[in-house]
Amino acid sequence: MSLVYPNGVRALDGVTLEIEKGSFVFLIGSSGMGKSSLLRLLYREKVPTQGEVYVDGTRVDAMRRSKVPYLRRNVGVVFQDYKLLANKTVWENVAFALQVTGARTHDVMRQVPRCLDLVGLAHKSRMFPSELSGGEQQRCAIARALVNNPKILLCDEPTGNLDPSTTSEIMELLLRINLKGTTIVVATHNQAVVDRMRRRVVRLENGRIVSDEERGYYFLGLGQSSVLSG
Amino acid sequence: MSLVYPNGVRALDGVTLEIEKGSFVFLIGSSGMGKSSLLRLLYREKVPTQGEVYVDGTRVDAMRRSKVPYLRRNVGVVFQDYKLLANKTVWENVAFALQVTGARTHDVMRQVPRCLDLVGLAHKSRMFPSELSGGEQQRCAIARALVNNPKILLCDEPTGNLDPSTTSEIMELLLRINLKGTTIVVATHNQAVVDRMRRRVVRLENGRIVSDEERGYYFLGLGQSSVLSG
Amino acid sequence: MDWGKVRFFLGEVFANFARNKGMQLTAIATVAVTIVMLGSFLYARETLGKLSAGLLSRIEISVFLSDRLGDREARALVQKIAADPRVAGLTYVPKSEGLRALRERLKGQIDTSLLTTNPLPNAVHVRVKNPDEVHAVARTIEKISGVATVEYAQDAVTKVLRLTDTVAKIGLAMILVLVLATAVIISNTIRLTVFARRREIAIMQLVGATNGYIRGPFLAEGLVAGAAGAILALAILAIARAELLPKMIATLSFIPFEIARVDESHLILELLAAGAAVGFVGAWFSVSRHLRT
Amino acid sequence: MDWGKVRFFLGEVFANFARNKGMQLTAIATVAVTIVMLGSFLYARETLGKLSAGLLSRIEISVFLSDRLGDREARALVQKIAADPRVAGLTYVPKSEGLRALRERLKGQIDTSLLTTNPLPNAVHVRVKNPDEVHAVARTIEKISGVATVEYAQDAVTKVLRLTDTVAKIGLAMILVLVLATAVIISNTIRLTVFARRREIAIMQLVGATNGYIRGPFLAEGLVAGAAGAILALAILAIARAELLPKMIATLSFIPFEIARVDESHLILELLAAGAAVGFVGAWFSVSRHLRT
Ligand SMILES: Nc1ncnc2c1ncn2[C@@H]1O[C@H](COP(=O)(O)OP(=O)(O)OP(=O)(O)O)[C@@H](O)[C@H]1O
Ligand SMILES: Nc1ncnc2c1ncn2[C@@H]1O[C@H](COP(=O)(O)OP(=O)(O)OP(=O)(O)O)[C@@H](O)[C@H]1O
Ligand SMILES: [Mg+2]
Ligand SMILES: [Mg+2]
Repeated sequence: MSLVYPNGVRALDGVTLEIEKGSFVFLIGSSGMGKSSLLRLLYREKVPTQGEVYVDGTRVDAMRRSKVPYLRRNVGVVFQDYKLLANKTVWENVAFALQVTGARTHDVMRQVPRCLDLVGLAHKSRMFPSELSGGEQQRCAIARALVNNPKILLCDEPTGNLDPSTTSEIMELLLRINLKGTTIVVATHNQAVVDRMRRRVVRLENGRIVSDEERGYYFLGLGQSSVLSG
Repeated sequence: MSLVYPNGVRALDGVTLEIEKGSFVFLIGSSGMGKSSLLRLLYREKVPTQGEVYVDGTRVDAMRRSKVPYLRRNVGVVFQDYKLLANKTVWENVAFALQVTGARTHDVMRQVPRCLDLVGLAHKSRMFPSELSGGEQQRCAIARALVNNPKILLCDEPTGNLDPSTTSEIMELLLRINLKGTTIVVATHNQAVVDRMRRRVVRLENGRIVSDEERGYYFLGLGQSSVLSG
Repeated sequence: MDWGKVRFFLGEVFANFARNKGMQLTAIATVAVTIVMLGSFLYARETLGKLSAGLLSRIEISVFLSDRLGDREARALVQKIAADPRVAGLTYVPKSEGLRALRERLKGQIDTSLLTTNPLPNAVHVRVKNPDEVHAVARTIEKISGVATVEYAQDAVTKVLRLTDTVAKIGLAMILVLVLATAVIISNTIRLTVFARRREIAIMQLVGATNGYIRGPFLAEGLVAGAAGAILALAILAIARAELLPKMIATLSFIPFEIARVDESHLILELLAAGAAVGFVGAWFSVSRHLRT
Repeated sequence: MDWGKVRFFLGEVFANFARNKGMQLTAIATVAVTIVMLGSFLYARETLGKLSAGLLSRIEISVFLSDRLGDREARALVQKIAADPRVAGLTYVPKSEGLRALRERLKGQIDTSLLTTNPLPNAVHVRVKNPDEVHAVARTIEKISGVATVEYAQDAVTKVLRLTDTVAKIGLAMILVLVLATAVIISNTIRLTVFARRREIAIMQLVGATNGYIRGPFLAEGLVAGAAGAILALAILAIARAELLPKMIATLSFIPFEIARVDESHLILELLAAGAAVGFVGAWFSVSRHLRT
């Protein structure tokens, strides 16, 4: 499938990709190569200009508008720019994703603190996003994506503002969630993370898939990177 | 000096730090430890609740409000959340930082393309921030911070959304600028960058400086990190 | 029923309000000002209507009885006229009294001592309930046997009626303009408050909220802002009325001021409902516009 | 002078406008509606003022001359009255003509053949320019030798004057309310548009823009939005006037309609200036509020 933005940018160009249920996939490629754009197709923020997108057996691009919210409830997304609601506290931001599904208040009261705890933000639950550091906002976004136990989790650069040890914790968390059966797609630039996890790595370049390895590294065919030891 | 946010969070607690003219300093520490807060004091987004801040010989915290813009023109800042003007194109965003200084149109027309070129965004100069990828927005923010040749450059996580090779390029760019005499402070989580550059590293933990090494690594006393090879 | 959800919804509305205080208060102030304007105009119009009705009700039909009628017959005729349901009241002026009045009227203009015989007939001065019916009543009375002539300011009545009618039409037109303006202003204001929060709406959509779910709090807020503005406006109007009305009545004491009887309860309800409804509908359309993209 | 900067500034204003089209058009519409309201009210008030002045100018003072005056002396006296600058016009009615008129008036009421001698004096009916001066003119004329009595609807004049006065006061009060409301609405609208862009303002500050520099484009936009709204409003008013006025004049043809002579050019300028000024001042305050933090 392809995606051409209204301003004529060809963000994705003839991409064909199949992601198995329950798998863990890294999406890499340098800046502006189409990683976020690819993810956007999956939760239908964008519709491909050409081609078809299937998620969980449903054709997403031809979906009726009124069905879209239900798709999105099954797809947790950690946005690259967080997209937190500025008018809601951390707690409310996370709770919101659960409340929209019609969850019972009882469940909300139990799930939200659990998720905040997982990302280490429990003590900041009453703060507004503007009162958080960059990394804390990012973790809040992660908690929100997790809270309703989605079948699919899309993470767009989920650790860009996190220190290495918090990054490890988050990646371990994702691994645990993946083991419980959630499909996870992570778009990232973090070489260390990719290299350590050794999972499927899909590499995008100018909107095309240039490689797709089952147990890949960040740099093609390298164990430890050349940049690091430059 | 200390900084207590109105909601009672003690972001900085008795920090004393001197940065020499023309030096290159990394500010590290895990998420929420006070790196951004420290930088905010330097361009007077915040005023310390206690203590004094001097920049270039001027006492910043006691500065008259009307003088603040002139301080900020000498201090280029790459914000952690970019802070691009959504209503202006890339070109206009970068040009704005120059125009506010009263620069002549002639200079604007020369400087802006040069800076966009340096960060590799020249071909996107007519796009709006919302039409850029995360990394492109970040590079736009860097270009804006550079454009008026500030004496001091504060970069808050300037490479969080950039791939390793673009990161190297940006760091090299910063190095070149530093060699021309600009003081540079970079707050970052990027272990590879810190370890490769071997510059002064100031480590913050819970608002306090816990170490300050002249040629430091990201992890105390380690050449290559333990996390990487986990 | 999950009361937690209800509490959550109300909490949502309340929190949004508190967290956008400046904006919401601005919106409420605008609504209030608009409704004060509309309200004071409606009030002025109603008052003027009553006023002109009061002035018109003073128009009299002078009925002159035939000289052949005896006193008894004359009184019977008066009874008959009084029985007409359109007649508000009448005064019987026997010829002797009429002469006295005429003398009074002409004093200084003519030498009244020259009026030695009484040239006047017996007369009845009739007031009608509804000024529109003056013509009709006059024509009915004319046909009663024993009535010699019927006189009234035919021309003046026609003119005044036409004037009142035109003024009423202009008033109605102005009110339509005002109501329309109120609606536009309030809904534009709400639209601007929604516009300032368009990013929020987009995020809510991305997190899986249905359009209905997103709309809810905005509609409630629009409703509350509209209603709050209206209540504020009504309070201002009530105070203004309490302050100004006595002064006005004092100044215009010679006019049959039925101002106190303007029925306000329905006006209050209407303005309140209008404020709330426009806020609600304005919010609906504004949010929908942002939901579509 | 760096023309690039001027171009930049104008480009800035224009681009901001284009990129916030929805919001700016909403603001302009609100301004337009508000000013249409204000304008039509001002117009209605001015028209009513002229109307009541027209009606009042028909009030006459009847001056009855002493019977001792000869025809020549009477005419001299008339000249004297006419020379008074406050007098708009007068009619001389010799006693013979007066009797004819009286006979006409009393026909049907009294047997006019009984009026054999002429009881009437020579009379002059005087119209004054300014109804306020009726009393004063009457008193002046009274003192002229040769004048027997002066009569006019003293009571009516007082009442009507008091009524006009009150109505004018109410009108003025309403206009003050409206002007205030217009100012509040327009500035609130501008405030909301600024509020929607508060993040931008904060960023500009962080990048080193002085407050004046940030304010510039916002002020220009406020000015343009206010002026554009006012122009739109004036166009609507002009169309409405062209459409409705002829109809109204036709209906009210019996009234001395001086409506056509309402001087509009100053009204237009005032409304335009008011719109632009309020937009400007509103933008000033709203931006300043955000600049302080
Ligand atoms: N909304 C948009 N409208 C137009 N062009 C867009 C839009 N979003 C992204 N693009 C363009 O599409 C291309 C791919 O963008 P995308 O966000 O997918 O990159 P990315 O791989 O996520 O990059 P990064 O690592 O920097 O986040 C870029 O060239 C970008 O400029
Ligand atoms: N505006 C604010 N109001 C209140 N508290 C704040 C505000 N900004 C930051 N904080 C708090 O101050 C502490 C330090 O924040 P700071 O942004 O300096 O962290 P940081 O070191 O930059 O972290 P990160 O690496 O995640 O960006 C955090 O606990 C944060 O929650
Ligand atoms: Mg991206
Ligand atoms: Mg930070």
